[in-house]
Amino acid sequence: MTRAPVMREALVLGISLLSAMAAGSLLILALGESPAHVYGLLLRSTWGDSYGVGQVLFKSTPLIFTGLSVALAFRAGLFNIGAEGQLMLGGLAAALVGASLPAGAPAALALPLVVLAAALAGAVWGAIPGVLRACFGAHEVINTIMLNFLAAALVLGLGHEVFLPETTHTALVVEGARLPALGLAGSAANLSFILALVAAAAVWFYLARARRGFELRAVGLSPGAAENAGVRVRATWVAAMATAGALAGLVGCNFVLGYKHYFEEGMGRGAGFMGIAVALLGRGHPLGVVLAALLLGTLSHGGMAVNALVPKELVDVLQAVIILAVAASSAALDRGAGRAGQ
Amino acid sequence: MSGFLESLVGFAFWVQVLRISVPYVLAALGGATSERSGVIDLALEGKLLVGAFATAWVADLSQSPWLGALAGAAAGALVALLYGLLVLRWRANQIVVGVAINLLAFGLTRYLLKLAYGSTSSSPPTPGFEGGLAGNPLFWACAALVVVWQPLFSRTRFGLRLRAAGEHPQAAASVGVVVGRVRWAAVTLSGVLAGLGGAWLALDNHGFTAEMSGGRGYIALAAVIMGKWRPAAAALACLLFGFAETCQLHLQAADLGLPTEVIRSLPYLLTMVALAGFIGRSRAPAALGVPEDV
Amino acid sequence: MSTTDDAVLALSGVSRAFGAVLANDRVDLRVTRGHVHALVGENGAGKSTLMRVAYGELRADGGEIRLKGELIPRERHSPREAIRRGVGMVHQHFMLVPTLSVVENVVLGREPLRRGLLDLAGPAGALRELSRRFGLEVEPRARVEELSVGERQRVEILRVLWQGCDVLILDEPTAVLAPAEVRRLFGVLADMAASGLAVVLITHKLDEVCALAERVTVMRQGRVVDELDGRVVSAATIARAMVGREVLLRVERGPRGAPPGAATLLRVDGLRVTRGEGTDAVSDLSLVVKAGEIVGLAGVEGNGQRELVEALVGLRPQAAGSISLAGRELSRLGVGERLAAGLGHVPEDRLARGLVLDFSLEENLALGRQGEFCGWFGLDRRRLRVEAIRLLAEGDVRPAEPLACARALSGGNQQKVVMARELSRPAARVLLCAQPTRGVDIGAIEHIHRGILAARGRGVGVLLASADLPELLALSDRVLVMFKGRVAGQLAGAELDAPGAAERLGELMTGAGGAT
Amino acid sequence: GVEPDSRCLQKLCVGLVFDVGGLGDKSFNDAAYLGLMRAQRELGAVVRFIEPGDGSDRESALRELASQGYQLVFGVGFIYSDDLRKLAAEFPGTHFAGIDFSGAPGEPTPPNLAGLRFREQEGSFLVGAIAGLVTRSRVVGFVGGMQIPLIRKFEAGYAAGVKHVCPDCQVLSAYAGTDPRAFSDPVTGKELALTQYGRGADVIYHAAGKTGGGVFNAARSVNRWAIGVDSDQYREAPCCVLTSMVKRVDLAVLETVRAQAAGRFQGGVREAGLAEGQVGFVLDDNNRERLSAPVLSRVGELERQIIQGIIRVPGT
Ligand SMILES: Nc1ncnc2c1ncn2[C@@H]1O[C@H](COP(=O)(O)OP(=O)(O)OP(=O)(O)O)[C@@H](O)[C@H]1O
Ligand SMILES: Nc1ncnc2c1ncn2[C@@H]1O[C@H](COP(=O)(O)OP(=O)(O)OP(=O)(O)O)[C@@H](O)[C@H]1O
Ligand SMILES: [Mg+2]
Ligand SMILES: [Mg+2]
Repeated sequence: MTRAPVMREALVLGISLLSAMAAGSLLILALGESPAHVYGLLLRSTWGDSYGVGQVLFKSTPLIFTGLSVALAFRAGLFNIGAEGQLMLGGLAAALVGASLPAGAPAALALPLVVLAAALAGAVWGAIPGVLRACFGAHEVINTIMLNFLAAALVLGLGHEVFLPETTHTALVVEGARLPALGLAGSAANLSFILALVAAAAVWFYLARARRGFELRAVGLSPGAAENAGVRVRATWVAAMATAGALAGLVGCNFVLGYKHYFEEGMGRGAGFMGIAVALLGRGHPLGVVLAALLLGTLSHGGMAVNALVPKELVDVLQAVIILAVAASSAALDRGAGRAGQ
Repeated sequence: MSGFLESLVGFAFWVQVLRISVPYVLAALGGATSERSGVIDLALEGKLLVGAFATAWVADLSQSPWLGALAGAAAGALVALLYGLLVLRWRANQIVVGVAINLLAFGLTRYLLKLAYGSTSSSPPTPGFEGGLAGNPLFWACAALVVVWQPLFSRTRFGLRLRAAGEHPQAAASVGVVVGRVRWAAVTLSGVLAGLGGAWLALDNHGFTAEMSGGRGYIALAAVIMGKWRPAAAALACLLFGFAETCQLHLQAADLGLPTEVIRSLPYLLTMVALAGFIGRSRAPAALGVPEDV
Repeated sequence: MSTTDDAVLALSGVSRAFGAVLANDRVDLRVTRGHVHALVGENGAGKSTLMRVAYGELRADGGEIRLKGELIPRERHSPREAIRRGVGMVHQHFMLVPTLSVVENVVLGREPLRRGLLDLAGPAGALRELSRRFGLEVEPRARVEELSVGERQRVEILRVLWQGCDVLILDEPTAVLAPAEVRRLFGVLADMAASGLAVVLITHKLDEVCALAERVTVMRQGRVVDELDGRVVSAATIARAMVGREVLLRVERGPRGAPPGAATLLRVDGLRVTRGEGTDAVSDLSLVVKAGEIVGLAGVEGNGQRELVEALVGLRPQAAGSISLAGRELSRLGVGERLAAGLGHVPEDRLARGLVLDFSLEENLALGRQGEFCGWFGLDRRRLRVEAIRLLAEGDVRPAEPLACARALSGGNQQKVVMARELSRPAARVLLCAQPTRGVDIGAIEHIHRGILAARGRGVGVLLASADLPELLALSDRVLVMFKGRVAGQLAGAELDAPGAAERLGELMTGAGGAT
Repeated sequence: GVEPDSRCLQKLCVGLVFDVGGLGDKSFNDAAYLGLMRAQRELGAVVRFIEPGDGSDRESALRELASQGYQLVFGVGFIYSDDLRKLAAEFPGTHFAGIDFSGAPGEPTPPNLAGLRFREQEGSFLVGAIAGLVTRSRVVGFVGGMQIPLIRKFEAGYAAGVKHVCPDCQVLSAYAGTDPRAFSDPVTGKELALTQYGRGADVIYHAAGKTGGGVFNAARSVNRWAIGVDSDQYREAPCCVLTSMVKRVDLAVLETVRAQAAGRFQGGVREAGLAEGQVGFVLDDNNRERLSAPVLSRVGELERQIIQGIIRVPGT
């Protein structure tokens, strides 16, 4: 996955974008609009000014985290369909801890605490399917999906206790627990984006250089050989799922710590599933994940800008088409490379 | 609580269990078929949704529930065709494509709803089958399918090849079974069955509502796994889910003072507990998710 | 119908490439009725590919395939077509669906129907009949996953017989069989050839070739390099033709027996290992391995050798007993800790246990030693590269390319990578070696044997489990025979050099040795 | 980038951002849409609508409209409250209005922000009273969508209405789920309603969005009463809709645009209920014979008492 030549990756991306644009054009034409106009508007409203750029970064941040989460689990041979639930609980935990701190808590103390809370809550939720897999051989795909449902119920159940009256959000976190905005023309982009980049770098180091990362990759490719090499396979599964959960939990930073300063029911919904797309689009490589997240972030913010011309369902369709196209073209090209490269 | 126990012995309660279970059962039979042939079937949710939309649309146009159900099955098959093209022909990752197809179905049905009816929420009321459960041909079709599906696996040529394709495709191929063809058939069957499940949703509800599948495809897949990939057992697991859901409905009405969130979560908890062991470790078809190799 | 050709299977100019690898390069082969035709060559020479092309499983890139004189268009060829025309194939890796019954496996692809449903009763009867006739006992209703390797082999052959065939291709059928089973199989093959079938036999065991085959085709690097007459040719001649140089079929070794005063390294006492269902795979087993000693472990497959080795490494839990290495108790330790304590393990299943096929060679060489290459800034890639290059050269791995993907190597070279890694562990004091040369060509075998003996020379204790009796006799200082989970007997020192030692081992393996 | 819309220099430009359900929900969002379209027709306003993709789009959608020079911008749904506050401070020259704005009446807000609230509980109280008067079995039902404070408001008003006229009536209530899917699951809605009918309920009120479609289906199949919500839902099940609790979002929108056009836009949180004629229940030719004269007179009296403040309807 990682050593594949850049050219091939570019080709995959090109094919996918073209097919998504073609499908999109058909749908746009069906509505009687001009594809060129819509795409032009989409680009101008995203990368055309600093506010647009900021919004793209803001939208990409959760996708980087969930993309990394899915990619990391995937390297351990596990499918994390549960980022959706993990990020909800991460956000809620960050908000609750952040709101319960004393008002004057210094940032140096408060920030690490809330970020840790987000990661920890996600990690716990992620570790559950890991443990079920390790101890009972229960498949993590179904379990993570079930845990998404359960997380929604849990958030709402807790919500009755902790949401402010007449709202579906919690109290504000204290000043010290807030992440500053990046200052891009009032956009919502905040320091979480930098945090996401740091996370991507850390994941890269972990996978490419760290001993545990080496072991994790071995487990993902061949549990039998890894076990024979003294790697504790089950522990690695649990650790991988917990780490993936922690990464997803960090999504809370973007919304709770960097933007609204409270947790709101529905926060980050959809980012978990998009994370699968991001990981795939980014070919499991942290740098690829960042780029893919930026692409989908662009689509997500741009979709709103062109909403006057086309309904928002169109963006959902386009995203799905991109994923399908990437999945198909990367598989086809991998196969081609597999044949030629031996 | 006593009210709840009363309803438990009532006839209506069990009719409700059956009615709730029908779409699960149809989807699960499809899922079992696809998965036994070695193809993961996360796209059940999308097939249910598209099937439901097509059913409502055609039933509305033709004013015939029969044609609607037919269209639902055909639409399910169409989605399966796309799925097959991606994962069988082009060997794309089955889990990723499954999730993406669900996203696609979600967006596309809303988009089409808007095109056809100018609404993102629901279609106008459409005809359905009348006369309750006993008069519903889809229910009887579902019951009949449950009966014949197990022997289809164990006693027919197709079933034998299906199992071989899912366990050891190279072995099947080496004796002349065209694994690709078997998997195409299985995937298409799954599309038809899940499409019928969607038809049930639309007809029973007399119309299509955006996102009306409501996660039922995922539950059906969980039932397949709980049933250890055997159709009869999977159908039984669906009934269990139907039972849990019915209990949940009645428990809410009985007002136990339990938070609804807890009651609502019963089926999901049940799935996890079941997967974790009380059904024993279930072994997936060995080649599940592995693309056929030349 | 111009041909006077009596070849039932004739390939001419067949080529097949995998990417850049030309697995078959304009190969000609003629197989005639009534003979056993051997196909030999190093690992990766292209034998399996050639036969899979003939069987229609792989499409040739060029050349002609004729069955019974009739030209089969390349693009129309398929296993179905081959079976229809009387070609049967027993694959190198069993092609049986483990969860299906024997009879289901046999009929798969050509299922007889009765009233639209599968008819299994008819074929089951036919199988019983065939079993009796050819002496291939197996229960048609049993599930294949419950069968022993030998029985599975029989199922494969029964299937071909049930289908009815004129050409029978067997790809390394004896690699996993015990000597008695091999003898019985060869008896069947000889009968079949005598009754007019053509039999193609791929094998690495050259004495088998000499015993059975009338014609020998030698392949090297995708080409046919020689055609020999099996009735007169010697194993050494075949080996030379295969490898292109002289091969020592027997390695030099010092006198048998552990060096005097050698310390006991591995001590196993009262070990009990259970299978999943609770039956004992190993019961109350004790043994010792001393420094500089090679202890052979013989036994028919399924008598607990595999479980014993796995339990020693820690891959399988032990139910009772103790394992100690140089006085240190290992029972409670995990695999990683046992490796660190000085165990090395060459696993029987190199594809599933020995290698991560999608890792590069250098990463594979670091497996189990990952801790050694990790510093403050993570994996030290440069040091790893240097070490890998050294090990690949020492291990005679081809290609000696640290970044090559392990999957791309031939079986023999994959095994050399595993050997190189296990022999290179700085702390290794005892090497557990399971089936180190199974399916490996003679060139590689020579190298692997040298490696094992060199380790012995350095004072490493070796436990060598092998189904290949000549190998055990050649290398071991002592041979233990396992039967039903226990040590049924042992041969040591001069006993191993005595004529008839192999027969004696064979008796012990079947439980006829009168264990003491 | 966002360029100002040149039309807004001469004409009245009004923008509106929908709640997540989006346009075509046959309820709340559609009502707002109708109100604004009427404003376009009657007042010649330039209008623009945006459907946000997810929660974090809300603010940027409002911002987009404001920075294009729209003079009046609506956010539909309580969920917009915080975003509106923030943008009102950031764009002091633009007027904002929030439907279902959260915050107490009279609570200080920027002068360019109007919070429009409805006392749904008052309308719910009345339909509750109707249910309590119509029921023969003395069991009535309530089906909610997702269990959030807003929906509880409906439930509380309804239950109070029932109890007020029929203290020993039993109110069964149930929710369809715990995530937003609960507003679009008619299958579960139908089963919930059938369960309540099965336990003897003969009137069911729903506040469940699209899930309510299932309630009407259930009503049809057992031929009992159902009560619609937000807009007149008679046509969902002509056999069985007793009445609907209506909430005139369209009127609220239209009136705010009128005020803007006339230059008398006023900030601050306002609540409209029965007194203002912005909530109520449907009484027309379709259902007149379903509500007997004694029922109507009793309900009319209750309505007066609520308007006069004699009855205080609980909101939770
Ligand atoms: N959308 C609709 N438009 C017009 N009439 C309808 C509609 N839906 C149902 N009906 C009529 O209402 C009656 C009962 O409907 P329905 O089919 O739901 O009953 P059912 O099948 O007995 O109930 P169920 O399947 O829920 O047990 C039927 O006579 C049917 O014709
Ligand atoms: N499916 C495949 N994809 C890529 N390369 C392959 C494939 N099958 C075989 N090869 C390559 O083709 C060459 C010939 O392989 P083949 O299996 O025919 O050798 P063989 O003579 O049977 O060896 P062995 O004695 O190890 O069985 C080898 O280099 C092998 O790596
Ligand atoms: Mg009906
Ligand atoms: Mg071979």
